[in-house]
Amino acid sequence: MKSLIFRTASIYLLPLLLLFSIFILLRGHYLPGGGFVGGLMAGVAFLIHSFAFGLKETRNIIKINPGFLMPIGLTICVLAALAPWIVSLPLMTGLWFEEPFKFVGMVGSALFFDIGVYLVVVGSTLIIMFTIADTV
Amino acid sequence: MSNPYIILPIVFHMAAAVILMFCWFQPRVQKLLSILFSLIGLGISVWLFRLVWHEGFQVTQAGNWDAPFGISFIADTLGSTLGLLSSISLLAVSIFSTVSMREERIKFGYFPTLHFLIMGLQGAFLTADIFNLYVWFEVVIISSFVLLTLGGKKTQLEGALKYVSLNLLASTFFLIGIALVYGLTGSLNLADVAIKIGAVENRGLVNMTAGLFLVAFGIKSALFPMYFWLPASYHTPPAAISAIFAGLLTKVGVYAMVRMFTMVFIGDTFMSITLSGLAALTIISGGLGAIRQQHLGKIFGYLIICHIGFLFAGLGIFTELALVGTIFYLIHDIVVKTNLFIVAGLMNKLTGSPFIKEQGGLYAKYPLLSLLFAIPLFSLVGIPPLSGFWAKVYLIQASFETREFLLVGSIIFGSFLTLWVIAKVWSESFWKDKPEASSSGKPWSTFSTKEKWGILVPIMFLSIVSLYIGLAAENIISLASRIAAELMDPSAYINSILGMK
Amino acid sequence: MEILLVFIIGLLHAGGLYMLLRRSMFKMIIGLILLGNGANLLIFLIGRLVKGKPPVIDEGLKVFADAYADPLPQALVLTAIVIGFGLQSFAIILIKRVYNVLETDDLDELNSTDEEL
Amino acid sequence: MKEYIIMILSFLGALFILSSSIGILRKPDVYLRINITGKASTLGIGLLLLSSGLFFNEVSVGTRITATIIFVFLTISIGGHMLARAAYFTKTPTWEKTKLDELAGHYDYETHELRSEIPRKAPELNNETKN
Amino acid sequence: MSLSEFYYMIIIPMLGISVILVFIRFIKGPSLADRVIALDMLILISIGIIAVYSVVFNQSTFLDIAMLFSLIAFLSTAAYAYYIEQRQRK
Amino acid sequence: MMLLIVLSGFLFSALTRPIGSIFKQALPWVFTALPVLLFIYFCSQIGVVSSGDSLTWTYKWVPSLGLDLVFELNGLSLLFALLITGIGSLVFFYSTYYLKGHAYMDRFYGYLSMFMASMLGVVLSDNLLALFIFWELTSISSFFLIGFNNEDPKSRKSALTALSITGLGGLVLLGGIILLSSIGGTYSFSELLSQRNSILSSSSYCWILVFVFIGSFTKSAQFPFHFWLPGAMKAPTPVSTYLHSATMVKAGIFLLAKMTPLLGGTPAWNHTLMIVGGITMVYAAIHSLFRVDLKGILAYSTISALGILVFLIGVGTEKALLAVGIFILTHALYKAALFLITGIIDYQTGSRDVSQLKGLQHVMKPVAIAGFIAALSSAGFPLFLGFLSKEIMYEATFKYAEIGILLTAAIVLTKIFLLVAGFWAGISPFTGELPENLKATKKPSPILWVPPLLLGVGSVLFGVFPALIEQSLIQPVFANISGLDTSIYLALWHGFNTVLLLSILTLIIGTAIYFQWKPSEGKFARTLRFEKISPQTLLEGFAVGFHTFAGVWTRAVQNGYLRNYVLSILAFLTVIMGYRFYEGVSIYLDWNQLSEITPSEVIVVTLMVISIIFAIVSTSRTASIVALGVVGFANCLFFLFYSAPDLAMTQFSIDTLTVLLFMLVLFKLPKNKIFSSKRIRIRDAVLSVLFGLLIAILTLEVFEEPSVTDISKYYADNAYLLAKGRNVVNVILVDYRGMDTLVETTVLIIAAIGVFSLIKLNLNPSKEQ
Amino acid sequence: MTKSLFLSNLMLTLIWVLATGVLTEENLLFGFFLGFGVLWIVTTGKTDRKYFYIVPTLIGFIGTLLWEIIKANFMTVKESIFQDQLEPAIIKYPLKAKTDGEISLLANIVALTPGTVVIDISDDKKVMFIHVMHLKDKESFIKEIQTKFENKLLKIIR
Ligand code: NA
Ligand code: NA
Repeated sequence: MKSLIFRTASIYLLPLLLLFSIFILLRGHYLPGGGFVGGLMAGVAFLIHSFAFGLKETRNIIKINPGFLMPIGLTICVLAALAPWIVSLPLMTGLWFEEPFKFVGMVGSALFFDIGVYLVVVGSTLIIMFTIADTV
Repeated sequence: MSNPYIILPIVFHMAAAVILMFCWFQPRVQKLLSILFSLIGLGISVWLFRLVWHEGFQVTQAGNWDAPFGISFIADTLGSTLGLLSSISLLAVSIFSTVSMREERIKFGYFPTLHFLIMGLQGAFLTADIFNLYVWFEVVIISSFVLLTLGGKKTQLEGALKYVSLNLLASTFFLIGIALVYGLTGSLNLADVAIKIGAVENRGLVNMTAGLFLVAFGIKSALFPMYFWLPASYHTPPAAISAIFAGLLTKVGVYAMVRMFTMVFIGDTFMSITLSGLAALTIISGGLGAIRQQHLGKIFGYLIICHIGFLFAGLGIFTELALVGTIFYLIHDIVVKTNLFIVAGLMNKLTGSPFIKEQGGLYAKYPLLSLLFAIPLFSLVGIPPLSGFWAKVYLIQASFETREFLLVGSIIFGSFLTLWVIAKVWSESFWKDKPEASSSGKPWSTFSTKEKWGILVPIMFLSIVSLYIGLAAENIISLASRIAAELMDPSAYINSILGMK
Repeated sequence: MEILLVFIIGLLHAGGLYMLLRRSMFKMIIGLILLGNGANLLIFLIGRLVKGKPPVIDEGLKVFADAYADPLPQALVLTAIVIGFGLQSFAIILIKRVYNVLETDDLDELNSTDEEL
Repeated sequence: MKEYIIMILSFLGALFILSSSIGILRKPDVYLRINITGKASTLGIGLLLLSSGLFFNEVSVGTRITATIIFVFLTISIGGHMLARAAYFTKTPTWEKTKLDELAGHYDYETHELRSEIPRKAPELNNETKN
Repeated sequence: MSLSEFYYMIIIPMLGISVILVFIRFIKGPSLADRVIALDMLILISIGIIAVYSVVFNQSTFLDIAMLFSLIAFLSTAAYAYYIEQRQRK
Repeated sequence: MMLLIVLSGFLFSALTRPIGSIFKQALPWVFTALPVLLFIYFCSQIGVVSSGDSLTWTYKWVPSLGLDLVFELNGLSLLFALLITGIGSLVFFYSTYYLKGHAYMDRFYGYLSMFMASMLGVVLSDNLLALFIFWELTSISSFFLIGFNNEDPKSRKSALTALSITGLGGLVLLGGIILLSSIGGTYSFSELLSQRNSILSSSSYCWILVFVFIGSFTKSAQFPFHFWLPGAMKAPTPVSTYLHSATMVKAGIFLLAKMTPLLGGTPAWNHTLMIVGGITMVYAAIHSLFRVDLKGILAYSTISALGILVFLIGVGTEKALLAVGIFILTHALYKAALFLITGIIDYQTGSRDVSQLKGLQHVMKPVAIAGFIAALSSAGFPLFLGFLSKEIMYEATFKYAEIGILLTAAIVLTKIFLLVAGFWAGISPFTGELPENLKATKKPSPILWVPPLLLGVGSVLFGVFPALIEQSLIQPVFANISGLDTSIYLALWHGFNTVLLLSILTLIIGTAIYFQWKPSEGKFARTLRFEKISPQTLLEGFAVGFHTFAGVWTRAVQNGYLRNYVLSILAFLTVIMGYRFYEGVSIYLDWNQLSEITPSEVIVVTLMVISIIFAIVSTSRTASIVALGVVGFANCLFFLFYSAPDLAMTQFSIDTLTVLLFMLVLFKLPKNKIFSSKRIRIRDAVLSVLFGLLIAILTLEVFEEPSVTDISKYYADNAYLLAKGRNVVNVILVDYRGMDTLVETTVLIIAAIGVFSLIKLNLNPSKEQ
Repeated sequence: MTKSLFLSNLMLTLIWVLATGVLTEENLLFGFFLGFGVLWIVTTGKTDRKYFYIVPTLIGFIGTLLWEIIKANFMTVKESIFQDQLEPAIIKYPLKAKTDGEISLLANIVALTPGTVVIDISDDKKVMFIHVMHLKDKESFIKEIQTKFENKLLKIIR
């Protein structure tokens, strides 16, 4: 969009919102939030950026084809879900580090799972919205 | 018996789809990988089937939470059998796809979606949780949406519109049904629900909920008067996609219906009568549709409907004998319908037209191919001793025993219409000379060797399977009988999930 | 309050289906979305209404000290919402494509695949 | 004491919001409505957020509220600009009593170029905006 | 008068009336821009409502939702502007 | 051994290709060897069977279904097996020349041997289900045989008609068999026999009869299903010979004969068969007089003969059943001969028009001799086998209770007409002056004329020396059909009595008519006037009507209008749910369970209601989209009020994205129009509101049910302790019910793929958007 | 460039700490790495970033702004309720500010102040079009903005 103000603002908004989305992601296990909402927020952040600068520019920023974010995220999810198989437990069984990490809290398979969800949601939101925005 | 690895069929196809997505820009690699994955997937399904057959039900509780708190997965005989059949269909279709699918479609996610679809089916067959079942259903329908519209041809889009809207409607009803079941029982675990729903005093509510499920699954399995999406859409996508749809999609609806109505909503006479009536109407309506069509895909599409009626006849009668018939027919139908649509695709290609009026001369030109085609065609009709025959004996017998003469009449009538339709197809497409005016097809001789094998191998593979089903009917019957017995008495299923002795 | 919510659920269903019964593709989608909303609200209602007590365990506690809202329906609705989003966006795009290719919004003109032959 | 501050702040906040809601309903054209939304609501929401911040009186809540307020201020002003711009693009008419429209003629609706001066041969004067 | 009583008796009704007023604008339109403004305003008011409810229910986590709301409100405005701009270009 | 015998035909048929490639030109001879060998085998068993034994051979195929392959060689089956293989040998042999050089010779023999095997299966099976299987196989293989000249549309149509009728009959028969077994508890015929009484007294007996009759009548071309048979004459003549003189059409007769001891002997059985058989024989006999096409004459006379057989089974007396046994043999012999002769004439002269064919004895003496014999046997001249059978027939009817006279009259009349028809087919073409155009006719090859001559020899031989077959063949057949041990006695001379008088009368009147009555196109054309009311026309009319109905039905159901689809689904659901509601939902409302209503909630509810209505009625697309956004937004406020912050966040983001998508996508669409009339809108509204009401009530009542929350409680109790999370909703999402989430992310991925491909991939040939 | 990125990173760290509300060295470190990651994601390499010069001064400027904003709000209240005489206009405002940052900031400030909305800025960044609710006199209005905001702002920033 050819709006100077908007463009200038988006430059600052993008990192801020991404940060916020990670925040939402990490605290999901303790407070409202989680992979979904976090992922959606990240998606929205990139979307706003793309409104300001156009899709090409935003794609450059993301560096990785958002299409590949989806399988990557899903892989993380699946690995997190299947990790218990190593110790002959049913899938999705929670595996946790004994001690909590600072500011992240307890780290376990569920967290990785949520991260996977985050990536998938970012990827698919971007694919859907970008594809559409492309045709407008 | 507890076994954490029984969800391997699900996870494997998910992994397969993920890997295929990473190969997004390499159609050739995707083709090879898809065949490879389908083979391995078949191996896994065989493993699971054998495991269940020899050692009984296999259960795993996701997250290691005891049922009914977590999501339970169970491989029972029905589930593992259907899983095996899906793998068989997938193998055939993925081989067929490598030669029949246009490169563009492969570049736009055909194979990953295909494997996602199978993953969804496997999930639906293995899960023992109603809401999880819903989620698997959604995977199945969204994949089918994608496959159906892949390429975006005019007819595809038009068909998809009806397909999508009615299937979404069904999903909504399903979801509402789940909510009500949760409200009534406070549980989502199928086994737990089966136990708790009996305690609900306000039976009217249970019955109304059953009505919602009937319609939700009725739409998905193309029951009269809810099948409209099927004739509108099944003939529109490429043959490989139609084939997998024809083999599996409506069947998963049937599966869900069988599960719900043998475990949760049992002892409901009104529903049994309704199902019988709908089955009869479905058979007749599908048959009537089939005899009117000229488009090969639509003919077979209506026949799917007709035969869905057979499946539901057994459920409506609801005796063990009847369920044997239903299960046998289900097994037969998956294999044969898949094959049939592959064959239809090839016939279309060879003659250059999907309309039987414009087809012709196949027999004169390709006698051996025609004989190969005859196997699925006449298996469908159920010319004894081919696979379609056996189940009908059970169904007719069961309907006689419960004195549902309307069903006997419709089964006989439906069989007759099928026979007539297939004979007409044979007479038009194979016997008749090719009309001069019609567009010419692609002669077989111009196919490359790779293409020839890519087409023949799946057809032969499925034909052999269906011949096996027909000629070794004894084995299939014993399988179907075991499944039917398990369905009639779900206590084993319930106990293994809830971990009771 | 539940009565009002039930009324809205009924209205959402009625409205959604009414829209599905129209001839316009666009209205069809609106109908589906309304229906989806209705279903979600229904699940939510079935889980009972509890005011201002989110199912989040307070800092420092190990279990809930007092009443809390049923978390399971919430999780179900969440899943349903996300799935609904996937399906609805697909449906919306489908409509766009149909319109681009066939140049009509009138569903009555889109019946060639149903015709005999 | 704290309670009264909270009450006053939140009352003012609600009042501002209410007034801008009245404004949005009563103003005669879209630009005025945009104008009014941007003003009152920002402070209204800011005050409401501030009052709840006071209520909780925690650092973490305070920081988040500060962030939200800044964000709201920022987005509302940018949003107002974008809405107004979009409205002008779609040739949404201005109120008939608008005194002056110096923007007329500066936009090139084809290329979306906004010139600082009206070109000599203006291809199309934005006459509709006056009606 | 306790704080929550004050909120229930005065603040929430005020915000409620605001919602209604804005909603009337939303219904009336007449232009799309008007509706978007109204929607925007609705979201803003609901941020206020969230702030109020967070106090009433003593749930500070609600304030994060407020943050998300403002973000999304901005998104919708931006999208609308983007949409208008792209449409004009066609 | 027996399995091999039955299967050998299938085996040969399956191996057609390899045999063809190994033996090439000699393929027909290889195939011909098969029936010959089988015939020899069956002949060798005559002795065993006539001694009263029956050979059985069992293979358990599908035991759980009670389907065993039990092949039993008894009197009845032996007679048929001999006919099938014997006439089969001749036909196979005959075809080696008749179809010489035909492109699809291999196919032909493949079908033929498959057919032969199926027929053997039918007659040898003791298990009724197995019998049905072979029965259907005869239908299918005959479909291929009748449609052998598949380039000819008429041929295809006949094949289809034949298959339709016999196929439908077959399926009905299956119903009968299954019903029979569900009463008797077994498919084994011999075991069923022992339960005759319980079957006869069963309430389903009538239905069994109906089913079995329809099966037999369709197969044996009984009135009113007979018309497929003349149509089936489109097949090559050897096929007609085989299928329609000796084998397939006789399968129905075989079945009736086989069933007689089990189901027969009741008035329902006897009367139905007498009436249907009687009508068929007279009707078809009259028809045969009006045909000019040799094959047409033969077809109708065959139908008539089949009618006689059915009629006789219906008469059901000892004599009658004996007559059945003999007449099956007689008819097979002479009719096969006549068909073969017709084939020769057709092959040599290219014509089958009796009004044109004359004096052929000058060019084909042996054929003429065979023709004479066949015609005379058909007429029942003394010293021919036909005489024997006719005598017994007359005797049987004449002695039948009160209506004996009537029955006798009918059969005499039939016999007279059949005599004429037989003469026209077997004698007329050979007598008289050879017309100019036929002078050039070549002498047929011995391969062609030996088979009919052999058949003729048979007719004469058995006619002169009935003792040859009396004990060895006919006695066991009789025993099987009647279930009696009575000895039979075949004699050439029964002394002067009424029957002989009738016999002579038949011959005289028949011969007289033959000389007076000349079939011609004109007469044939005149019969066409009655076509309007013929069963064929009626049934075909019915079929057309049915087809039309199917069209009307299908168009009505699958009408192409999505709204109608939704409407019927919705109506169905509403009816189902409404009925169940009416049937028994106890309604109660406990106000204590409900929470109080606060003003702010009322505002949100109002907001929601208005936006829903606005989204529905608004004519502006964008307005309804944004209204939709408000609906979602209000929804989100509910979530917020009622303790679901996670939901509020998700719903809000997703709702906005959806609205966004809508906006970006749909601006190209034309303005909302109201398409439907007011009446329709009201109808839809009423239905929707009704459904909404049902859902609302259902929801409220389910809500009023005591809530069971032990699962939620478990979740809450263990969320922090075991799953290490405080936000229980999130713990459910990533742990307790993590599978849901995993799958749901997959849904998103697939949707993204779908959206991507839908937008980017366009294979429409015409124009890019 | 490196320096500015580093500063940005620090800024993000600060914001993180503010957001989480925990001020310890571990959280600072964690925030720093998080910020680093985010910056890595968002930098394309050619974006000119000077915002960290502006941000601290901006915070000082906010004080003066707040007053204007409060004024604006009370004005709105009065206006909405008593419906004053409106004299709306769109005027062309010549910019002294040059850089994107300056212009954007100014625009935002103008937007927050009484009765004004920025409609757009010309492509050559010379003029800004402002919608004014009560225009008494165009020249004095421009003057007011310049003296009240633009000059001060530029002074702070430059
Ligand atoms: Na299907
Ligand atoms: Na979820």
